[in-house]
Amino acid sequence: MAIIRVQTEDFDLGAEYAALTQGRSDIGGIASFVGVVRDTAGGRPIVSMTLEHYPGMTERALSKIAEAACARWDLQGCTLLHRVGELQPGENIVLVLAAAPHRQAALDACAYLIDWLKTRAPFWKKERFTDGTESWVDAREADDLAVERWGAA
Amino acid sequence: MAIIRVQTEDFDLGAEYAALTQGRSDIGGIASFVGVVRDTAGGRPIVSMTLEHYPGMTERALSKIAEAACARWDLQGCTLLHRVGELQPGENIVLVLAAAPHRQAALDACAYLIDWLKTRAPFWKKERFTDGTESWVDAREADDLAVERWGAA
Amino acid sequence: MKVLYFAWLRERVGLGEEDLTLPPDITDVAGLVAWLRTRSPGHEAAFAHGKLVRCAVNQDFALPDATVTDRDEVAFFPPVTGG
Amino acid sequence: MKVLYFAWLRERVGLGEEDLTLPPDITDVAGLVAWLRTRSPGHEAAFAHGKLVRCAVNQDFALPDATVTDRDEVAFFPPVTGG
Repeated sequence: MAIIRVQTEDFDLGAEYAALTQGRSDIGGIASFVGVVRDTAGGRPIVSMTLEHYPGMTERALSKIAEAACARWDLQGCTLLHRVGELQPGENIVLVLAAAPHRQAALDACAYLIDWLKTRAPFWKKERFTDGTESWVDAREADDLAVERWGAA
Repeated sequence: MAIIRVQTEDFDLGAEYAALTQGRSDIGGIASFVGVVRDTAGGRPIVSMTLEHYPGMTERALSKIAEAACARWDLQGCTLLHRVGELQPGENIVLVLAAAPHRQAALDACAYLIDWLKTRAPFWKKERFTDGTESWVDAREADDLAVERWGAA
Repeated sequence: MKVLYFAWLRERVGLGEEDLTLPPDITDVAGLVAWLRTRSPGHEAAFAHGKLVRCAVNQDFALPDATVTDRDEVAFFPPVTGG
Repeated sequence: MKVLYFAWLRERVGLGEEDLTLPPDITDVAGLVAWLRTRSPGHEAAFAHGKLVRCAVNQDFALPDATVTDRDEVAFFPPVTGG
């Protein structure tokens, strides 16, 4: 039921929305979130952000969290796409789509999935700044708190 | 900053997403919600749902709620589209998009706007059932509660 | 005065909109409703369930004691059900 | 045994992956780490901040006392930062 992909290529929100909903008339609402590379990090302008993942383990982790969301909310389908490699400001990073008969389930599942993806998913990020320096991003407290709102870790 | 439209024509999520985000590299996330006509209402199969609005007042009310959301959260833009007229199951009804530097603002604003649109917006709905009967939809308690979660009415 | 009806009020009145000259002794929404009810059995049926009728004067929600004048746009409709 | 390194561990070790024969006296993650640290200054630098190193055995998160065998895939990486 879940579509999971980790890829270097870009994705298209409209196309993924169509793939999830096409030919169905039992869906009441589809919530989505697209995460994009911002042009600054901690107030400093960046050139790019490079995402690294653990091929195999990352996809498994994404599948498990999608299953957990489907078990917790009454979903009719969900899509989790995540890009890896070097991305410039303005480029898409991550897409979540959640379809459900009722809007609250779609909204809650989407928020849950993106909170998890942005904090607990097996990715590592390196930021390259305009001054030529680069650094790996540390795990962030504020994001961990966001996940904790959902109960299970 | 907000794009507001009440229209009989369909809308395209991908096109609206592009219009909101094009040429920007300061956006961190875009949350969206699409509401769709379901093929049943209260367990009974429907043929169509007809939406009526108060031209002028409805657009003003949508503009005001979009302004309220922009004032409450740090948004970089939002889009509220709502269709009127007779819609078949599977057809789009409503679209919300909210763009922000940080994902929580985008997610919260999107949820707030769709809760308001689905409960407080000046629309009236009539359902036509497969057995030939039709009836106006009553204001719903559960939805009012959803709006109350946000504090202001 | 322009009076608008929506949803089942429109169906019961049999009109979406009417242009009326407000009698000079009518100064608020409650008075306007009492007068409209006398215009036809459809009007009477539309306003029979007063608890379910909402009003807007010049596109702002209005209570029964809100002032109305002959230059206003007044709309009557059921509680909104959202989209 | 296949050992994988990610992010700054990969950069410090200088390798993303190595195929090793596990010495028979090593049976858990802690023992594996102690042995890997002796392999090069890069390995030593990678594991110097043990608090910041996470491990997975066969793609499941594993603690220092987790069992490892020569047929396992063991990965070391910093705390995940999400996408």
